[in-house]
Amino acid sequence: MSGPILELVNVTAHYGRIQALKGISLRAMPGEIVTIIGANGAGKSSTLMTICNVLRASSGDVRFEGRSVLPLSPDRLPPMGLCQVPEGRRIFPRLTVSENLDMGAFFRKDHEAIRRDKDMVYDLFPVLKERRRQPGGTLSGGEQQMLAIGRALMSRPKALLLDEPSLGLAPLIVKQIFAIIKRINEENRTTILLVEQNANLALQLATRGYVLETGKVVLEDDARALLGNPEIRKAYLGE
Amino acid sequence: MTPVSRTDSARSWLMFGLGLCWLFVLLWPLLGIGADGVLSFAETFAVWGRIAAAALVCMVVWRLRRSGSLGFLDAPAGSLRDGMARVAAGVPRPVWLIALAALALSFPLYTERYAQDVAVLVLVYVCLGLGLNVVVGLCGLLDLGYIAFYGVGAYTYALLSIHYDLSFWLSLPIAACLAAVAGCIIGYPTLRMRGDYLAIVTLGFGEIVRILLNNWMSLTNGPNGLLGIKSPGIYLPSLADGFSFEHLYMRKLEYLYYVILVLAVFTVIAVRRLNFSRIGRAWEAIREDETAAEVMGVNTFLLKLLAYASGAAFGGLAGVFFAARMRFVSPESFSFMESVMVLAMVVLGGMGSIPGIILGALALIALPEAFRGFELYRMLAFGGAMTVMMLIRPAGLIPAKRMGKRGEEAE
Amino acid sequence: MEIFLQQCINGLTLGGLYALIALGYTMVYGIIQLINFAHGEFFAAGGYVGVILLAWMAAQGMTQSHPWLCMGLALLLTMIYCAMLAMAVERVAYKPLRHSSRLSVLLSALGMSIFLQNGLMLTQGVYDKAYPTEMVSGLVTFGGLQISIMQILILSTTAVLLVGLNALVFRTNVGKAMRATAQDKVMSALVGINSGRIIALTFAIGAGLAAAAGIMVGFNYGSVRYDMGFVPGIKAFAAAVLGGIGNITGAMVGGLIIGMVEVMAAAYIQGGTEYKDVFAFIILIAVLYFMPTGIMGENVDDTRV
Amino acid sequence: MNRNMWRVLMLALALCLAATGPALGAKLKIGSLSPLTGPYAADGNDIANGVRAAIAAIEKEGGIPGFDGIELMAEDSACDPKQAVAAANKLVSAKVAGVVGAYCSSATIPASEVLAEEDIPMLTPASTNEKVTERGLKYMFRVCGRDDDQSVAAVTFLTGHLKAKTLYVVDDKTTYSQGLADNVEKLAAAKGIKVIAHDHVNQGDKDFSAVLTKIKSANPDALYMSLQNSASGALMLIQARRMGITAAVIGQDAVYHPQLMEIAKEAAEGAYLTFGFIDENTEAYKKFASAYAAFGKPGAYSGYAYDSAYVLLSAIKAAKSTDPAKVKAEIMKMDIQGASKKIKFMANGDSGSNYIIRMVKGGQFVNFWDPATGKTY
Repeated sequence: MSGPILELVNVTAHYGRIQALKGISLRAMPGEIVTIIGANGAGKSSTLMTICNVLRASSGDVRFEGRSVLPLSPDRLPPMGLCQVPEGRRIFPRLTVSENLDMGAFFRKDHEAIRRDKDMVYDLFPVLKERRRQPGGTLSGGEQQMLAIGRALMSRPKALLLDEPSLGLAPLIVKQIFAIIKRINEENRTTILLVEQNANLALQLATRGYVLETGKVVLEDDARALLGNPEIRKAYLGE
Repeated sequence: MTPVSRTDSARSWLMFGLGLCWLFVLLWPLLGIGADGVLSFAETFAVWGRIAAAALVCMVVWRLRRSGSLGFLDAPAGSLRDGMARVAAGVPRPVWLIALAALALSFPLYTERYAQDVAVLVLVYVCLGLGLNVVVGLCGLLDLGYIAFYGVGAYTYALLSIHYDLSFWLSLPIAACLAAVAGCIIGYPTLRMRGDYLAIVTLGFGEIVRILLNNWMSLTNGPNGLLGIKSPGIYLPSLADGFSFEHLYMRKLEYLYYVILVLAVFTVIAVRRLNFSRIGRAWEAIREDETAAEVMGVNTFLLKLLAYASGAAFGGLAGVFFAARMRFVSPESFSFMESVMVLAMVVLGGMGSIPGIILGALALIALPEAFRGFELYRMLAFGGAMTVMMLIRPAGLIPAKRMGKRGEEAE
Repeated sequence: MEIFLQQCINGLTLGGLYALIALGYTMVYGIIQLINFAHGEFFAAGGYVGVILLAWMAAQGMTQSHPWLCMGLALLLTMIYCAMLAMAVERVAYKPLRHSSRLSVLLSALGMSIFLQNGLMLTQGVYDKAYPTEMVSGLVTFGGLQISIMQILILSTTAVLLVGLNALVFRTNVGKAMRATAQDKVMSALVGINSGRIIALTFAIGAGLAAAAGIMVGFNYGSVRYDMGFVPGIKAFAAAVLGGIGNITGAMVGGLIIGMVEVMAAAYIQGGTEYKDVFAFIILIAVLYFMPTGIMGENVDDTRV
Repeated sequence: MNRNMWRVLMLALALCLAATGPALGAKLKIGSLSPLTGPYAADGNDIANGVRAAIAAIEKEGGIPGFDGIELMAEDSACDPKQAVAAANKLVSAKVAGVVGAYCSSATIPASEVLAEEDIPMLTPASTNEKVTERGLKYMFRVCGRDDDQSVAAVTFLTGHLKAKTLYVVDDKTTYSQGLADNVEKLAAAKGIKVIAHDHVNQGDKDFSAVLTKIKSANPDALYMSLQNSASGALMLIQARRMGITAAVIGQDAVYHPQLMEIAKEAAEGAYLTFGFIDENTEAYKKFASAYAAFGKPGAYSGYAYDSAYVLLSAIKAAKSTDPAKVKAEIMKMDIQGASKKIKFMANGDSGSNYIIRMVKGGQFVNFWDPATGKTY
């Protein structure tokens, strides 16, 4: 496939009267890891929520594999291969780990393949296998993040949107999770759109990056170039 | 209105058709199978046909609006509405109030008993609605047993009047206090509960009070009710022999109308003042976020209790008047359905909004009366109207300006 | 002792019926936090449709030849009917208000309750409708205990339905999706669950169970009436809250407790029959005072009015 | 019956629409108050239909001179004091010449106070509570019997025919049903019958198993069942018989309704009820039966409602005026055989009671025992 797998064209969105997104345009090519960085309240999570139609875009267009997804309801997207791990992970707290994973594959009917995918996820995160009968709410933060990613993988996504996977986790676990994200990307050629506050880590992982400020894209470049950009280093990398 | 795609239109017509078929399936067993097991379609088709025709008209209008074909109507209608709003805004507030007061005061002069009676009932429910509004609208505590306080007030006056011949006016503060105490008793154990657990416990208390009224024979005379309650009395200056005062019972409906009008105005003013006081703001803080309010130093325990007590007191006042007006009380008047109706007024009118609640009371009392013409269809029309009103104006007829985002689930 | 056991059976029958109705409340509450006031009406509608279907079958002469088949068929069709009714009510009166305040939906539900109740009255008349109780009659005697066949039938049907519901909710993917939707609607949409459909299904299942209760009440007590949904509705709601609203096992336990308390209070406390509802509510209040989220309630988050 | 009901409703609606249409000439307006909705709608509709039947009968006899017909305002009292008062006020505003109603004593009493303020005659076909006529209201009449008389009939039957030694009393806590049950308990105790217990159930209950299990273990000779609703009575009978309770069951006039047999079927067989003696062989009853045919089977209060309306209308006819004083004078003069009983009013507005014991036999109510003579029919 030559065109971008995911493309946002001039998307705006509102919370009530407050404009959260003021014309976002971005794209991700198949197999890419794209990161969106920015300060708190810049509109990173809103961008992801708008892609998935949880937050309705006021104008502009969101295209997945060349097709506009705006008229679709959010639950139509995972079957198309667009899946999100939202901020705060949002594990179903009173479903067991295994049931949480089942939910990731809810729309799929190929039971045999689902079982194999589940084993694959358990391979990826052995701790989930140990805890598969435990309610999701009793897991630790890192385990929940793993579960959330594992649940998303159960839908066999072509593009995976990850919102702040490092939030509130110990550095060691963050490193582990980022390694797994890279593995997912490499093994399945899954496109990854990564929203992060930890700009340093994100840019090291990504191929390209976008910088968001107050609902607008202010900079777009190769990840390496962004890492070298003095302004970025000053604003987001704490130098 | 943006032009809509053809698929959207086709889809909604499909849904419409499906809905009608669905309705037919629902109607037919009820209308088409006789007690003797004979099947018939005529009646079902008659009823269904009428509903379908009405729905079709609505659907066509709606589709035309969606597609913009009725745009030519929207513009003048919109400008008419704007114009009216401008005129309304142009008239100063005092003029409104005076006009309203004049209308309210002169009401008995140009109306018949029936209208007055309905007006009296509406005003009683205005008092009740405003009292419940303190608990539900301001403090955010869902109370499904509010009518219990109304009952406490009514029985208090009934007993005082029958056994001690105490006057209406003296009974008002006594009943209000007793109702407030009852409010605290009911409020206290529920303070730890939140949300709908609170609702069921208040419902339980409401039922307990009703069952007590129904069974405590020696005090309340049980289901037989209490008879022989006196009307409110006043002393009128009389010039018959010298100058003296004559005691008069106000049994005439006009007088009662004025009494309840005074009570209602008092309630409106009191609730308004509470609303804009420190306490009112603290209540709203509790409603919006109890934990945050507590952290900010609001004594949620005391304030919630106070909300219960003051809400109950207004209910008690209304109850006293109710007993005096009916001159008869029985437990049937204090059933769960009454609680629900009062709550409905508050929600329908717009929680926390005083004019809204007045309108809500008017709607819910006057509608069943207006629908008397439908005879047996009366309550059917009423139930349908209630749902439709909620669908059209989910935030109430006149929503309060200061209501927060609470309850509008962030999805 | 014999009398005690007898009363236990009475309590179990009543409690099982409450539990069936309470399940609908609790499932709907669990998923959209709505106290569905119209739920009692589904129960009443179930009672009516059941007797109507049986009347038709009787006219075909089927009830004589295959009474058990007829009862099963009537039960099934009635459950389907009420499921459809509930879905229609949900679509018309609740779905458009999904993003409004919860009290608005509550009121819409109340309007629907009044509407349905009067709809039943207008189409079916104000008189009670008699059930063909002669289809199941007879007593079974265990020692000194007398249990009517109908009671046994009710207890077993209730048990089957409860077990079936448990299997549905905890074993199947749809059941898991229902629980997922109840816990986080946004997230469940993000994994591809159509929450609208799941909610409609929840209403359908809850109403189906209430319909089953309606038909069994009809058989057990001999008649149905258009306003019969109201009182059991309140009781079942109390049962749902007692067990911990939103919790399916809780609703079953709560229903049984309320049924038992009522019967035992009526049987063993002086003046208990007139105050039996008071005891039921006092138990409810006491339990909630010490366990503010009910017997089996999870910690619901602080969602209020 | 189902479709019949629907037709009745349609007819009612049509009547109502006609009533709101433009008046062609001076029509005589009378009102009826009864619970058309709510738990007592069954009896309430019987009452409204009884009045309609009386109007039809009077109009068939040539109507009332000076009026272009008779118009009925059938108002819903919902058995709720608040709504009953509102409805009464509506009738007052509409200037009705008289009112037939209401059903529940708790609705009749406050409504009658409203009507009394405007001197509108009120005839109750169903409120048997003593207080209804004992408040000194000038224009309050009662066509049905009184609770105290009914309890006497029941107790006389207990001692005179059943020779009961022990009695169990159950009521469902309404003004009417409890008042009656209390009277029975008192009288029975005075007559030397041992009252084992007096239990109460709640209105709208369907499950009586708890109280019935108690009754079964107490094993009384007789069970006095004072319920407000015939369907509740049927439910209690079914459950009692299913449990194997063999005590004689005595009900009262609120349980008296064809519904009792429809629902309870063979469980109702042999149940006794106190009810006003209705002579179905009189001319008046036949007239009533033919006028009522359009409304289905007469209910317990259909006859009383018919008589009430018939008395009111004939008094207006005789007085040639709707002036309340003249109408009252005519009503007091009246001494006729009505459909339900012989009607002759006493000074306080009561018209006497003629309670007898009827029994369910072969799915029908039959006259069984007369307390006045102590003889079976």
